[in-house]
Amino acid sequence: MKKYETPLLDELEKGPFPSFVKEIKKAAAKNIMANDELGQVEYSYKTNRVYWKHGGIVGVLGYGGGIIGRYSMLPEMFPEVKFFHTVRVNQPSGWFYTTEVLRELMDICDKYGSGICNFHGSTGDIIFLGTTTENLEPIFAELTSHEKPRHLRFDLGGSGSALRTPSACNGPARCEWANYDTLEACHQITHEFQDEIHRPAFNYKFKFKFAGCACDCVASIARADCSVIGTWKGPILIDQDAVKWHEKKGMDIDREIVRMCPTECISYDGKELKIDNDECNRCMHCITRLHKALKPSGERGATICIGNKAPIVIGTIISHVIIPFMKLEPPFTEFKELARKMWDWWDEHSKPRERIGEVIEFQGMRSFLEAIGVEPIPQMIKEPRRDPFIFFKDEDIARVKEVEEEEKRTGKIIF
Amino acid sequence: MKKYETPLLDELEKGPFPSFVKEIKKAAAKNIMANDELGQVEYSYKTNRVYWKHGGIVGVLGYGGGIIGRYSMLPEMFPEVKFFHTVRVNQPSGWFYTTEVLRELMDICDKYGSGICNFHGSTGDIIFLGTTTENLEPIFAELTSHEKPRHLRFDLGGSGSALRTPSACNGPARCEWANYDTLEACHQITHEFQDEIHRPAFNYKFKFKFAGCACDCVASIARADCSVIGTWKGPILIDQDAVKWHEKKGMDIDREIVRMCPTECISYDGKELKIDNDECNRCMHCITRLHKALKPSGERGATICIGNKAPIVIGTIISHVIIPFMKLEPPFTEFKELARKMWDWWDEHSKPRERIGEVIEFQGMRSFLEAIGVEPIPQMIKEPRRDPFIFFKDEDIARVKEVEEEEKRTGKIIF
Amino acid sequence: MGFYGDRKLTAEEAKKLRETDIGPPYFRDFLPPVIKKNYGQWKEHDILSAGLMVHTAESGDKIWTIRVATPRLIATDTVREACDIADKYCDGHLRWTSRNNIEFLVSDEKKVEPIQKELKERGFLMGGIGYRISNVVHTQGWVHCHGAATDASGLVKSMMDELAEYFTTKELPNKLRLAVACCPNMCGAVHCSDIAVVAIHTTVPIIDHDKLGKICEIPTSIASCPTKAISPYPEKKSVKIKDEKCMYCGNCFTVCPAFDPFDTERDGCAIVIGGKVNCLRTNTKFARLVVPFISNRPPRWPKVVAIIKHIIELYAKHARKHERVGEWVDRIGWERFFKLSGITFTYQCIDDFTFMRDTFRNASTFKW
Amino acid sequence: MGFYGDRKLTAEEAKKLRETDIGPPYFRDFLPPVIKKNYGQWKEHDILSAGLMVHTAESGDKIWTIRVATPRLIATDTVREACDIADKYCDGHLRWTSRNNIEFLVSDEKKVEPIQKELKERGFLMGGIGYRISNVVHTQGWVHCHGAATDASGLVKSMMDELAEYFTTKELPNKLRLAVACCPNMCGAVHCSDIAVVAIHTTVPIIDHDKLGKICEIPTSIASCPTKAISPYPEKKSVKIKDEKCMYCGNCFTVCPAFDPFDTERDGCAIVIGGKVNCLRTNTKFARLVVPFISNRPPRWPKVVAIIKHIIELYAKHARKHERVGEWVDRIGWERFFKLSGITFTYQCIDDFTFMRDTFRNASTFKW
Ligand code: SRM
Ligand code: SRM
Ligand code: SRM
Ligand code: SRM
Ligand code: SF4
Ligand code: SF4
Ligand code: SF4
Ligand code: SF4
Ligand code: SF4
Ligand code: SF4
Ligand code: SF4
Ligand code: SF4
Repeated sequence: MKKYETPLLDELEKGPFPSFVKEIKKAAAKNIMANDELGQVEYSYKTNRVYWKHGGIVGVLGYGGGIIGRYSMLPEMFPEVKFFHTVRVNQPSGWFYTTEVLRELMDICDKYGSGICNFHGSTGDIIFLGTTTENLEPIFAELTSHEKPRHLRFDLGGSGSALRTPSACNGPARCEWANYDTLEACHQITHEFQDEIHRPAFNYKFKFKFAGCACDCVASIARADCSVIGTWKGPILIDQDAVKWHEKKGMDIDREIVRMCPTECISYDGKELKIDNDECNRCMHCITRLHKALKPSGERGATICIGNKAPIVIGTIISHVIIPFMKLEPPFTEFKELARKMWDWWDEHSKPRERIGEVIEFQGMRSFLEAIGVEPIPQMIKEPRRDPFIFFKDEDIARVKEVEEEEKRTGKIIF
Repeated sequence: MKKYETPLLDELEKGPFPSFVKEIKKAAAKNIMANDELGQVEYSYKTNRVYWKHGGIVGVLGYGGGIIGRYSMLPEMFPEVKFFHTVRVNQPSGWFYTTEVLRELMDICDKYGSGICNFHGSTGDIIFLGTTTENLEPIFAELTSHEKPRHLRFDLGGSGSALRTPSACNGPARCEWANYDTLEACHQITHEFQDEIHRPAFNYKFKFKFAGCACDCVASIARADCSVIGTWKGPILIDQDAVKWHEKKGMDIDREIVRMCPTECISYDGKELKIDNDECNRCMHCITRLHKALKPSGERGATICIGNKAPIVIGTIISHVIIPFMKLEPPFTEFKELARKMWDWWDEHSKPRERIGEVIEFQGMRSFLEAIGVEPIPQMIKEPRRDPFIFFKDEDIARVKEVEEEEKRTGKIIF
Repeated sequence: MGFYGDRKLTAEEAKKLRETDIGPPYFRDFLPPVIKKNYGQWKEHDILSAGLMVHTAESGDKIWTIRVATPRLIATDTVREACDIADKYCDGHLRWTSRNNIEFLVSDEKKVEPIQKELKERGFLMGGIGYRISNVVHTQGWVHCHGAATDASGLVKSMMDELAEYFTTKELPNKLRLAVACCPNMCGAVHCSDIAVVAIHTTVPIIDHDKLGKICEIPTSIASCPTKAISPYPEKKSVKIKDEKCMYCGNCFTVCPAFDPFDTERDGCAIVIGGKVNCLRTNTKFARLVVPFISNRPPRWPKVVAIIKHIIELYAKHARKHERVGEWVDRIGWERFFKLSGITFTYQCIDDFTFMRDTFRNASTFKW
Repeated sequence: MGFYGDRKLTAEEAKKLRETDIGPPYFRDFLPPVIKKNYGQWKEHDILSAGLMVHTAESGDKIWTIRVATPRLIATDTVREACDIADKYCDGHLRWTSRNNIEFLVSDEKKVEPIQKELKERGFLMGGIGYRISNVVHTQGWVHCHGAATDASGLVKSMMDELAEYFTTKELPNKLRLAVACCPNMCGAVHCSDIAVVAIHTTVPIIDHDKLGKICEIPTSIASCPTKAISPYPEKKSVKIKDEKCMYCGNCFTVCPAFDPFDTERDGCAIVIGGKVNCLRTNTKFARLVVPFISNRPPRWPKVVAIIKHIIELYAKHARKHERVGEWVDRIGWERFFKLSGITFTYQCIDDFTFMRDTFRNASTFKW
């Protein structure tokens, strides 16, 4: 195996934080692809630019996604990375593993790939970093086959203009604040939409992320076209003794809690903490800080926000409220129906490479709400429109006229 | 004179608030134009629509503005308002009058017009509401002639794609908070730019408004392309006894002042009120409420904001900071130069019917700042850009490279 | 009357007499002596009642201001009446405010009571100072403008009759600024008012193709449309409007009279709230749409008036001292405002113009 | 290795064995027994140290979590090493976090100390829990993506070496989330991070006209440009770019490889700060540009690192407890941030894309 001098990358083996260079070298010690990857990355460091190129679409039979084709621009210098595709493997909900399955995954990665992975990709997948075109089918077969008794059975994740691999915070598995079963939701929804994941039929990508509460530990609002964020409807229960406990531990309840409550609905007189639950917007600040003392109660569910996307073309969008509250319980029928309705509308109104958030902007929220059968309510917006540029449908005016007729009859104004 | 039945308008003579119908009728009693105006307005009330129409441009010789041509759509029904132009008369700074000049103005309005005025138009002018084309020159002559000894000498205001009549709050004439002489500034600047007012040569209208402090009693930031808002640079002086006086009068200093200070820079321990002047943003809240106790000190001047306009075409804009601080003292040379530079840039970069605020958006603030010779500083913005869509000029990159060279030489990072 | 008495100048005379570019008269010539003397030296002011305040100079001199409402549209004789009063009590000095009120400027304390008495007797309405409703900024309406989708003066009169006690006596948490614009050109600059009415059309303009070809330029007509609803119609040497894209702003009409957006049944008023101009405490705020459409019901627009009054009463009851309407609503949240007010939330409240993105709620944190 | 040992499957075999649409495995099969038992019944948690927390269920059961950093890019053998440890102390159970850390899930209190000891000995870095810097969300960079304007892994390593003690020990006012995106596509979704690096180009792409005609569609190429800088170039059956309109986003390249935006001298990094994802206290915030361009200086990007560290130290010193970076800066104002930090304010910080209007300051109220 060729030995590359890597003076620049060697620098990055030093220092306290774990080193990706050590990882590549560890793999390179026994894998020729990893070795040429090392060489090419060093060459990038030396010359200050990237040497991967666009390439033809590659994949496995019957799927349109899950693989990112990648080719070196310098195949003469680094022949083993002439093909260096990634395989996106759909992680289990919440990224929980047993050592058994991990070992099996690693074996496949070593056998067919470069021995390097990303744990995890930014969307959530397990990424096998680098393999050749001809290895794709074998990898796929080893991942999916149920022929032999074994632990591992994985499928590919999404890529291209498809539903992308959904992901979820660890939620009820290890967190006291989950308002719905993020993991189960993520799992069942992923299974429901296998076709949408594997066979790109959308006009652009679409992402789901499931967070159990407003902490949004899976960054759903900033990274998913559909962000499902747990919330509740009842009052916050208060254990006054525990409040004292926090105070004793050094918390300045007035500064840290009362004054930081965005709705100014908490008061504390040194004895009793009170919350005006009607005015609380459930931001979770007090609950997370007084975590031994406060907890939500009552009906549980999720707020569904739509539309996030990265900056290109029209600038970053973050998801916005579409369904203020939906119960989210297996089999998640309402949610699945919503997804289908959204996609139908999106499909009908979009051009290629337009994400759903963009299309909502282009068409206006009304068209979208009408398509999914949701009435407008003020919870959907931070504030109403400011310019007097107002569209009406004839039926809107008709409704106004009806109300006005009734007002004339009754002499009472209807607001 | 024809007598119109006005059952609908008669309704509007009732009630406690002064009635415009009474005013029209008062004029109509002796003025046939006012009488037909009454008739036409009643007809509008009856039929629910307006009956004025677009018409040819009218004006006085050598001026392109100051008159709004107006014609009735129903000249058969209301012959005396077949022509019903308005004359915009440039008010004196701060709308101060003597009874003498007012009487003379009223005489002109009666003689040539309908005997109805607007005191004042939304831009600030005295408006003679309704006259005929042939009366325009005589009105103009009576307003401007200096032939006879008399008090009145007025000129027309602006209209069309011109500088519009500037206006100012009463400022130093009757207010303790004026940071510059709004009235003098308004006066001198109006006189400086007589040509720009009377002979429309811009691509669209342009408005100045002068407010003496952040209270903005002339709504400059929301109603002028160039909003000149007084401010200061020194600390807020505190008269602690007067603070007590306010407290005794019933003010809750903590709730009403301390907690309402947007920068949280006021504290009050029941004895002494303290202000951290470095963190104060000079919002004027505390000063206006503790008006006997607090006052600004130090250098005085104004913040100059640019760009306001009404919603059409691209949506409302309110003026934004361009010059955080400018001394504003007679003869206002710096300000006048700024105005000329702005207009040159605007002229060069705009199409007809594009206000300066729109053009700043189309071109980006940089082009404008460079043209007027102002360096960018953070005071101009609420927050920096959010999308990674960044323009550079070669010189910008060159400057970065220079700094980086220096850093290499000295080993010290320059932030 | 005039310098030449009743006689109208002839064109010939006018030509000889006229002068250009003289600009407005010098305001200092019109200032009362006490103001001239204490110009820029005012120390403080006290609001003595809704219609009366006194400013005290560093020198100890004082000037009393008595403020009275006007309908803005005013007959010459009414101005003369004000002049008579000002002659009697103010040595001939008076001013108008930026909101169309008259201010009588009294230098002699002894005249303060008498002038108020006389104003009252003559039926002038004193008020508007302090934490109250002042006069309504508004525009021409059916009285004079070709573009008006409603009348302005009548609306103002109807509103203020109902709200008069907030002008003359009752206090509110802070000043409350009302405005009316009679079309989306918004000469009333209502966009930063606490509560405002903006008149709107709700039908797609009808185009007179013959007229258009004759009197308007096609590119200008096309460019006038904010939503790009207008496109060429070469067959007719005119343009056409794509109905779904038109939001009836009337700008095509402003630019070219061949467009007719008027509709006696479907012109009406929208109500926007929560704007503010100044930057005290919080920055300038835009007013936001709460009621998208109310049919014109002259002479009294009862529904418009009722809704405005309702909102003001809510504000009076719920806002904290010094909070403007927009500051109050921002604190409690728009969802809470709609609940409190019972006003129906409609699709129209959801922005669908350029800045919609920043008006959508990007958070699960709202009130039920 | 694999189910078929070392032997690679043939195409034929693969075809027989493969199955489609099976979806991911059921996560419940991978959960530790104590989690299965107490699923959804957790009561509270305690953060015991930077790398250790314990969750207690209503039942009284507990699970300890030990978190360790990874470089995300990881060799199979390192995963195996983690497996060895998990076998020894966690009954074979472990998980990854949403920020690329490994979490060892210990059910037996007695094993909590020993696993930490062993992790330390093996050189794993424990930390990232609580008010600290956790791992850096980042993307492929030169390691794998064709579009990268800088490397991501190397930048992360350089940053975190310098900031490691904020991962392992030191506390900050609140969590601090870092991210790196290697091009404006922003796969790292840096737009809502406390502090992030986004790699950018600063030259207008060069177009290979022959290639473009052959492999790309002209309308798609034109549509790809956010600023409409691309227009047809019929003479060459290609397109051209209007230089002044191009802001180097590289989207034309994403859509069509005939555009080449790369420039070894002029690719580099921008720094954005003040974003946050969650809605605690304040809504989700966008990160904002503070440093527009720093030349790539591999292997350590010293200037990028120094500026980030400088900002973090300012934050540590000035922010109130529980304030995120953006909440702190919003409270003090961006003008104050630039003054405090000494960072040069440039034209580039002033927005000139769609939403500029709402970023301009509409008030005379700012700090000197
Ligand atoms: C692998 C991954 C980065 C990583 O290192 O983790 C990635 C890699 C690529 N992304 Fe991404 N994106 C990845 C997560 C994201 C995210 C973050 C997320 O999903 O949470 C975003 C921002 C969120 C969003 O979707 O808006 C993201 C926004 C983009 C975009 C911009 C999309 C847009 O609407 O503007 C592109 C450009 C495109 O679609 O052509 C893109 C395109 C790409 C391509 C396919 C490059 C291209 O031009 O074709 C990259 C392939 C690189 C490679 O060498 O494998 N990637 N991409 C992430 C997927 C791994 C996984 O499946 O787990
Ligand atoms: C393990 C993880 C979820 C997962 O399924 O992987 C997780 C776990 C917890 N989060 Fe989180 N958060 C995790 C990513 C996030 C993210 C997403 C991200 O960083 O990209 C966010 C949003 C960040 C943002 O706003 O930019 C997030 C915002 C929070 C917050 C809100 C912090 C704040 O701004 O005030 C809390 C509340 C708290 O800290 O008390 C929280 C609280 C928690 C708690 C205390 C919840 C609990 O009771 O178990 C967990 C331990 C906290 C800790 O690490 O200090 N978690 N948390 C993620 C760990 C990532 C890592 O390796 O560091
Ligand atoms: C008279 C006045 C309303 C009033 O009753 O007070 C007025 C009346 C007209 N305005 Fe105005 N505007 C008047 C102040 C304003 C203001 C407020 C201000 O200046 O403080 C604005 C909003 C601020 C601004 O300039 O942006 C204003 C924004 C407009 C617009 C929209 C301009 C834009 O940039 O979008 C138009 C449409 C146009 O320019 O074609 C307009 C057009 C008009 C026209 C000329 C109608 C037209 O389409 O040609 C109106 C003539 C009506 C008439 O019958 O006299 N008027 N106009 C105000 C001028 C009186 C004066 O000189 O004192
Ligand atoms: C006379 C006038 C100036 C003029 O040159 O004409 C004026 C005069 C004063 N204003 Fe004003 N303001 C005048 C229009 C305005 C406007 C413009 C407008 O309404 O269109 C504003 C901005 C309104 C807005 O923000 O939407 C305005 C916002 C203020 C404020 C800030 C109120 C607040 O939001 O907290 C103060 C401070 C205060 O009230 O203590 C103020 C304070 C004052 C003081 C106390 C200043 C002083 O010491 O003399 C004056 C008497 C106040 C009063 O009426 O209660 N003045 N004031 C205007 C009277 C209009 C009227 O007839 O009612
Ligand atoms: S998002 Fe909420 S439920 Fe999910 S892990 Fe974070 S804190 Fe727990
Ligand atoms: S959850 Fe948020 S809004 Fe509700 S009481 Fe707690 S801090 Fe206040
Ligand atoms: S703007 Fe300021 S200076 Fe002018 S009148 Fe109002 S309070 Fe006085
Ligand atoms: S002027 Fe405003 S910011 Fe300054 S101390 Fe007073 S209330 Fe605070
Ligand atoms: S708002 Fe419209 S209708 Fe009213 S005066 Fe202005 S242009 Fe005319
Ligand atoms: S009314 Fe406005 S939106 Fe409709 S066509 Fe005319 S300009 Fe366009
Ligand atoms: S951010 Fe850009 S360069 Fe980096 S992985 Fe994503 S597409 Fe590739
Ligand atoms: S780099 Fe971006 S802005 Fe420049 S031409 Fe390409 S797509 Fe347009």
